[in-house]
Amino acid sequence: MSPASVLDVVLAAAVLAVALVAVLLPSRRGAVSAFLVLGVVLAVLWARLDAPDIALAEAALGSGVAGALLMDTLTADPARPGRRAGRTAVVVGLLAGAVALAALTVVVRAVPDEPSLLPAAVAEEIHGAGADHAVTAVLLNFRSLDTLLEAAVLVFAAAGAGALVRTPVRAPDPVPAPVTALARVLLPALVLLGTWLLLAGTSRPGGAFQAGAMFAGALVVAFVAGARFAASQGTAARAWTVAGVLAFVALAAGTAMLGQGWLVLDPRWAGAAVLTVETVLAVSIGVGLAQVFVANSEARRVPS
Amino acid sequence: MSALLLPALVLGPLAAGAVAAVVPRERGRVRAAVGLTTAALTALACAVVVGGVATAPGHEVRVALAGWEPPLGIVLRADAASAALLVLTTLVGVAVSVTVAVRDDAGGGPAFWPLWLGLWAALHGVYVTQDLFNAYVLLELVTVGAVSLVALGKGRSAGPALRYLFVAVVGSLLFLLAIALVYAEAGTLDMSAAAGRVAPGPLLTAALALTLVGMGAKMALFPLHSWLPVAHPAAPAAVSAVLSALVVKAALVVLWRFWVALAPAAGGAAHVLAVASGVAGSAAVLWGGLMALRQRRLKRIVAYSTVTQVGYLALVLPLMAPGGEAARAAWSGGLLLVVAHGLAKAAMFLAAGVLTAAYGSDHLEDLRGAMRHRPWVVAALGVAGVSLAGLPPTLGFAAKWQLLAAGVESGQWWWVAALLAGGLLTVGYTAVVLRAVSAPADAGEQAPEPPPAAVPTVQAAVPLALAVAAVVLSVLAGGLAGLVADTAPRGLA
Amino acid sequence: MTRLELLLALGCAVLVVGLVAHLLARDLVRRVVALNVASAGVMIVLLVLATRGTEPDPVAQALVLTGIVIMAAITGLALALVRRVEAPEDEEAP
Amino acid sequence: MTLWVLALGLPLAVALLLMVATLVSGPRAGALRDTVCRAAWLATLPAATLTLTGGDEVVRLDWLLLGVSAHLDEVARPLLALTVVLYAVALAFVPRSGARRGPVLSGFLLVCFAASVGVVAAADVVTFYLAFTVMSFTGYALVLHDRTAGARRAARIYMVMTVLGESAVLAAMALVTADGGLVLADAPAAVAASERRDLIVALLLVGFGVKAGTAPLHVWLPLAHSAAPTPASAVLSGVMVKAGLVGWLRFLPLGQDASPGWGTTFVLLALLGGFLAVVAGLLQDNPKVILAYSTISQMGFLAVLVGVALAEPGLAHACVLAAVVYAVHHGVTKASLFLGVQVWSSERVPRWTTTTVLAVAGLSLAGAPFTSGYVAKYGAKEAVGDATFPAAGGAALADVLPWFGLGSTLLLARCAVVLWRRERKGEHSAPVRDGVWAASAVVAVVPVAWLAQRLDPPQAVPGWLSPGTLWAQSWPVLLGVALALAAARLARRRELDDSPLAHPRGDVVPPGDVVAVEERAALAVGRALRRAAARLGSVTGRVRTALAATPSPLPALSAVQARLGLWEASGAVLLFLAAAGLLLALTGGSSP
Amino acid sequence: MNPDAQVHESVLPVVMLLTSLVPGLVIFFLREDQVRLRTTLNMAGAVAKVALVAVLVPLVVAGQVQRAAFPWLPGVELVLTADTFSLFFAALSSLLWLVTTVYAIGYLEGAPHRSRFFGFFSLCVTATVGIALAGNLLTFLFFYEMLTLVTYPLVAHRGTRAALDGARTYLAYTLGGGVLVLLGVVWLTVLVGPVEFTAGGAAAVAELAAERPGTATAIGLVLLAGLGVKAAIFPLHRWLPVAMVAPAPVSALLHAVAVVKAGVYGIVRVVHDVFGLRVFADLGLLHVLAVAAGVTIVYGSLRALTQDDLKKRLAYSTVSQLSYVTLGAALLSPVATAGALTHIFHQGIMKITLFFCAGLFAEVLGLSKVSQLAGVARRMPLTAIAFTVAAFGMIGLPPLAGFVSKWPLALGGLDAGEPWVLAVLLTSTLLNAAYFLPVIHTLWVRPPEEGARWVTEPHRVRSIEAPASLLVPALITAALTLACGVFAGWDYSPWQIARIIAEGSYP
Repeated sequence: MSPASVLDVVLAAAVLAVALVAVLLPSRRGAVSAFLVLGVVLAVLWARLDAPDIALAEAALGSGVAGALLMDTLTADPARPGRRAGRTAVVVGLLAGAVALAALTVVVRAVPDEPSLLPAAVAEEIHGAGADHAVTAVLLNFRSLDTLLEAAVLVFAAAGAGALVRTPVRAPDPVPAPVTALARVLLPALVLLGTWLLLAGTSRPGGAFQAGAMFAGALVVAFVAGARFAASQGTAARAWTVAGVLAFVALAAGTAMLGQGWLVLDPRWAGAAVLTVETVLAVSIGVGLAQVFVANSEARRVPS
Repeated sequence: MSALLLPALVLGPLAAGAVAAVVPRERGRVRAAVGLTTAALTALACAVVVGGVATAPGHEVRVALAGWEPPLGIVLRADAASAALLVLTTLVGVAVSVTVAVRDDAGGGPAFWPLWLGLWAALHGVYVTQDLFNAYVLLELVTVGAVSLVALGKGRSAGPALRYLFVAVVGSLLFLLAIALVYAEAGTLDMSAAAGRVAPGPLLTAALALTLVGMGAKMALFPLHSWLPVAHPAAPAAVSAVLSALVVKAALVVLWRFWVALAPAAGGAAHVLAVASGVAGSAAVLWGGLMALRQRRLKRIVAYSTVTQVGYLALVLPLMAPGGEAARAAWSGGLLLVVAHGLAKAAMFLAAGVLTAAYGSDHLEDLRGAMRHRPWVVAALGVAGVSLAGLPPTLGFAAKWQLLAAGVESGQWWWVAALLAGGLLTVGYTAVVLRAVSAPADAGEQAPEPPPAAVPTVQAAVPLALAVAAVVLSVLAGGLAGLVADTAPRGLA
Repeated sequence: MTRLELLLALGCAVLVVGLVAHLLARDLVRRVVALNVASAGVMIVLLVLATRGTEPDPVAQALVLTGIVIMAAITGLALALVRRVEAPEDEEAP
Repeated sequence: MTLWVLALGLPLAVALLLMVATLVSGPRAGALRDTVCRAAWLATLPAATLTLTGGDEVVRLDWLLLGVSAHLDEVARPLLALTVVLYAVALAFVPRSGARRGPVLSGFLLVCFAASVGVVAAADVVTFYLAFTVMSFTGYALVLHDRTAGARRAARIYMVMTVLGESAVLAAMALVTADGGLVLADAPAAVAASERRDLIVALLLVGFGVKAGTAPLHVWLPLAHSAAPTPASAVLSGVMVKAGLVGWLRFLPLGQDASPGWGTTFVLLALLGGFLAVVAGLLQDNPKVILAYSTISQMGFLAVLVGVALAEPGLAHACVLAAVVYAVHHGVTKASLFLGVQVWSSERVPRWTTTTVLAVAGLSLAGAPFTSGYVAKYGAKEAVGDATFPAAGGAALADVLPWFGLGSTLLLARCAVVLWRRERKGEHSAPVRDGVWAASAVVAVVPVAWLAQRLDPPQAVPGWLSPGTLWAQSWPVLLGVALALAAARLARRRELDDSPLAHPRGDVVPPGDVVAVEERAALAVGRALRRAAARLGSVTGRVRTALAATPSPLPALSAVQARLGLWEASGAVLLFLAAAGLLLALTGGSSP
Repeated sequence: MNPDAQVHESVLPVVMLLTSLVPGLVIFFLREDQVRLRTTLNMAGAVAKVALVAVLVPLVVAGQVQRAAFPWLPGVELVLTADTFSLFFAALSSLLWLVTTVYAIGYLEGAPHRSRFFGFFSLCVTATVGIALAGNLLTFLFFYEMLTLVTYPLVAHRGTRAALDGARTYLAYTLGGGVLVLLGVVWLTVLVGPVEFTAGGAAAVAELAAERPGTATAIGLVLLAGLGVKAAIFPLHRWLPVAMVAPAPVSALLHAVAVVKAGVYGIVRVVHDVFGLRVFADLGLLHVLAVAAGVTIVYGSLRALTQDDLKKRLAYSTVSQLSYVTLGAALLSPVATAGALTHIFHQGIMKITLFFCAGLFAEVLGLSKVSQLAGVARRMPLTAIAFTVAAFGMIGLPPLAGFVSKWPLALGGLDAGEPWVLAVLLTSTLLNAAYFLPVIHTLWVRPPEEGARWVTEPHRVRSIEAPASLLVPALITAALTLACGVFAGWDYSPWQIARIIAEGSYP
């Protein structure tokens, strides 16, 4: 196993430092901005670990959507002072954390350095899996149930967040001109980038989630720029959020009834199936994330 | 046929939940209709699957999703244990669905249905999945569903929901780390496949420890239980029933599956962890019981009762350790207890919900006279209490009998003492409740006036139906226990 | 100290830091941030495991991708809940 | 067999009829009650035919209780005869005895009659104990009949003494049965052979002593007999007291190996009782109390015979038969004396006829020649033979016995004096019944003598005219009469008018003499028992309150829970557990 | 169970249970005003059960044992067998249930919550008959704990604060006992497998006692302690007097027949049909039990002396009388065993008569204290007679049932070489007399106090002194007391059947 190169050490140190800063800064604003920096550094780390898909997802989702959500919360007033826990609890927690970390690092040293069985297995079966890019094949064929459930998590998170909204949603009051101008530029770019990512997924890093994040970004920008349709609160919006999961389940049911079994993608039309599911999934993820963002911001609005 | 239906158990309710989410909030009736039809269909499917499990040769129904066998693909496998849990989930699920359909503020508004159906699908998934990461994703789906449902509760339910979310996610992260460690060593994510590829060592022990702590946090095992008595009472009536009866069991099932698959290979360390779980369980039994005695609010008493019963369930790990006859008895006892507790606790929380709706508050002082005006609801509370205490003729007694037999067989007297003490404490706080609701009509006091709000009769009858199910099912205990016993795990010897 | 051990240690460190901060923080938003940090830590561990072979293990990467999406969803829900906890005026609303 | 069922069943049936009649109020019931009461004595007829015609085989009724068996042997038949006669006469006397609620009295008398027949004729322990207990408890009802304050006190004392006696008898019965004495015939042998012999004999002495009025246990007798209506006291003295004797004869190891120790105790108590009773009796002024004391002294005489039987196995059989004869004699005479008191005070029978009948009865009791007493005492003296007291040296019993005669003569004189002073308010009288009473008193000597001859071996019967025996029997009577006359003249002197000794009014020595002391002792024991029980209750109460007062751990628990419930605290706990688990992974992981 | 009996698989035992279970469950759903339906259901159930017993007794005495078994958990099953001893106790329960139902219907005329009362009342008898018919330890435990549950609402029926406190103490004690029995039964079943009741003791248990005497003794002690609570043995008896807050029919049936007899029946079953007398004696437990019973006998009678409340006095008397049975069961002699078994029956009918009369005095004249009973016999002669007959029976006077069971106990004590038993019985008889005779004395002899309300208030014009439905049961059981005593020799009398059963324990 190659020794740790200087770059690795520096990168590791950077990640750790930014993480520490993110959690130790007392103010919310500081913590959130440190978190955004951490997102960037992490994307670099993922690239270093030659995981391009993850880098993209991190950039789009990890720092993108999550960052947007967090930034949005900054406008709210600071937290109410709750009952201070005793100092002993914090001290005990820190000590226990330190011990746990030490123990964990020793335990982790016992990790065997040879690869697991799965990469070889995937390599063998990739040819008929409907997608050349291994990660997409795993996501949408070999472990398709995970992806389906993951989409479901998003759907129900959106439903949950939506349920919390009390006031009827309406577009924000008049938006300053530069914002709309910027939006007019950004929107087509984001949409174009999303579709490209989606299509590239079959052969190169990319895929439904990264594309979905792009579309979510587009929608958020449109919402901020005052576009009513972007509020994505209507029945149509909810239909789109759910479309991904429903399409996947329809596919599964179809393969169960007609094909050889649940989610069994016949090599002949596996590629087409994967692509269609990915597109629907991407759009629904986009709308879903946008819904969560809007629900968050609306929850803050004071009913006039 | 049952093999075909198994994935439908997971995907069916999921799709229905999605559909319910689309239906606009104003059209509550349509959402309820979707919910009820799904409940009916799921019940049928469960029956077929459970029948399949009972008749199948190895008492198991196995489906490799997407046609890929492990280590590549994900396998859904329903064995006797899953059958028991499916039975429980169906009964409680149908009861809760009926209750909310009849009176929608018991579920906290129209948003109940999509979240509940999603949660229901996730629960089915957790019972049948064989894949570690798949279990993680399902647990997250359960958490999202449950937290959102808690947040629907009236009054200050957002705080407890948030706290529950944080605890659950922390637990899941620890479990994810454990999965990573197991994957690092075994190279596969399928539990039964991984069992053969792990060796006693720091990695496996760390994984076991992390899972125990993670799942302990999610199922509110004693030192980590503080969130439950805050979260469950805050939820709407039907939701707290689902939480205590089913959601707590999801984490438990994952822990048991993980333990049964990987603990035997871990050698001595697993024993130490099992004993730790036993100690935590016994402490939970005593702590939960004593705290329940002190509460002056009905829902908090029932919540602390859940802490007690989770303590019982944690005792199954050490009881299974010695293996052989004791392990078989412990395993079947544990599963019977899961079913018995599920039914009884759902009955208790639904009954508490009815009383709270009728009297406007769940303070024991305000419920004086409920015995006279709502006898059947109080009867449900009583019968559920008896089943929780493990007294005959209920299913709880059969479960307690098996656990005691396991304890005595393997000579672990501490857990036997905890089991017995727990039973007494349970009767203790049930008696406190029964005494509070039956107005002692001494000469001085005037007869208690009837409750202000009317409650639909169906909603009042559901708790009693569940409580009676807990009694009637004791007749089936034999079949269930026999089915479960012969698929019991070999011990940790 | 091989590259694998270093990066695994890094992952563990980030996880523990995130967890400790999350469990001890008073402010709700800082808790959400800490939770995300912790999740990132686990993702590091998983991805490092993926790099053990000649070419990266796609399954591990798929797991991490799923993890990230789930964490995003949970963060969204968490922040919505935080908003409700901290918005006192509609606390009293039914 | 049917005769037995009839003999016992009929009286019980009539008694039940009377009870039901008294419960049902209404004129018709009243009339029925009176007629039945008047004809009540007919219920004794089956028993009479039984005594005459009954064979001496053992009759068994297995379905009754634990298996009832009866048998008429040489001891049973004469006493059965005595029982039948006395109860018949007593029942006849009830309708006009002036006692209120007559029918209830005759009802209880009938039950008592059935029980007495049972006691006498029982052939196994269970039947004996059944009859003995029923007799004792109906005796309580008889004593209590008049419901006056005195009657209630007498009844209470009677009940306490009876219950104590009962438990002693129960213990004895159990011990005897355990040692194989279920069938009475072989009870004495079983008792002799058992290793708990002395305990059994002691229990028998106490148990049956209470009933037979032996010395320290006699206190209830004077009170009961005087409190009970006259027909009841006649039966009490005549028959029920003999139950104690029957008990001794059946169970004591007479004729087995000698037990001089017990023999001497019996005789000592008998003599003590016999003579002290006379002293106490003289100081009374109620004729029934005096007669009661005379019964105590006569029972002392019988106890002497039993004592001798115990001490000398050789003489045992003779003594037993002598005791039976004496018992019959005493029964008839004492009953007629008691009934005489009723006849004297409430019957219209002319004064001189009652005095002559009473005089004959008195003389017979004292043992004057040509009376049943003469036959019985002579028989007893012969039976005692040369037994001496105390066993080794000391005076021969034969010449101690006559002194009993002296005692009873003095008592009877005292009774005559007291009776004479009572005025007579005779309103009503039933000629036939008075005739029977008179006949029984006067003619008693014939059946007694006939009985003495028929026994095998026949008992020595005194030559009626031989001067030697005449003098030997009559000197105590003559001496007694002389002393009585002297005392009477002395008492008439002026200065002794108000001396309590000369004209006792029963206050120097109250009836039942030592009972006052025993009563106080019993009350003290009762109070002590209640105090002990109360203290026991309070001690357990205090222990319980102490236990309940222990501070419950709950408030402390909920305080800890509150602190532990904070987010940071539960977070710290979670971190601590995770750290502990991981440390375990490092250290314990390696062990197999 | 006599060893040579042929066993028939039959449904009769189950029908025995259903005759009270089904009416019970139906009655729960009846409205308060459906009095006639409820009464007919109650009476039908009671009569059916007595009829069934009457059918079964000759069969069983002839040696055929009816058995019904249901699989419950792997390796353990619920067994109902109707052998002689179980029939004996079932006969007692069903007979007295019939009588008490009549009494309860009269007693609760117009009272609230009657459907709830009679529902639990029938369930209680189902549990008692279940205990009687239990074929193995597990089934016995099953119904033993069920009895506790169904009797709690009966004791707390009145709903007053005192009733609830009494019921709570009752629940605490009996459940504590239940837990101990559960532990004992599980421990034994795990070590030896399911234990069937067999005459002379189960062979497997004998082996266990031989190999591991320590464990066998521990199990024995735990079982005895658990059963001792319901059998009101000395330190564990406190719930009985406290549970007297229950209405009269409940105290009559529960604390004279069902609950307390379940404990004593359990002890006899455990000592005779599980361990076997010989084994129990070798373990030294027999002596412990005998001494405990002896102490309870004296203690119960002593405490009864000081109780002025009539029902409390009767309760302490029950505590003492119950231990006669335990004492008899703990003596190594067939006579003592027969005496003990007979006393189960006789004490039941005598004590229930006393409770009926206490209920009558309370219901008709409102008197509950012994001191208030002066001269009551004039006003209520029949009740007084019934009370007197039962009281004399309790003291053990011959013609009555009490003597028929106390006499063999005394003989058994001597036969088993334990003379102190005779002393205990005598002291207890004396104490019985000391606390019963004064009551009879007060009833019959003492003139009523001038101020007594019932004297001044005009005697309501009614043919008999109390409502027939209250008086007739009391008279029936009093007559039974007399009959059981007088006709003790009859083939099917309790004494004869007890002797047949007792022989079974000495193979």
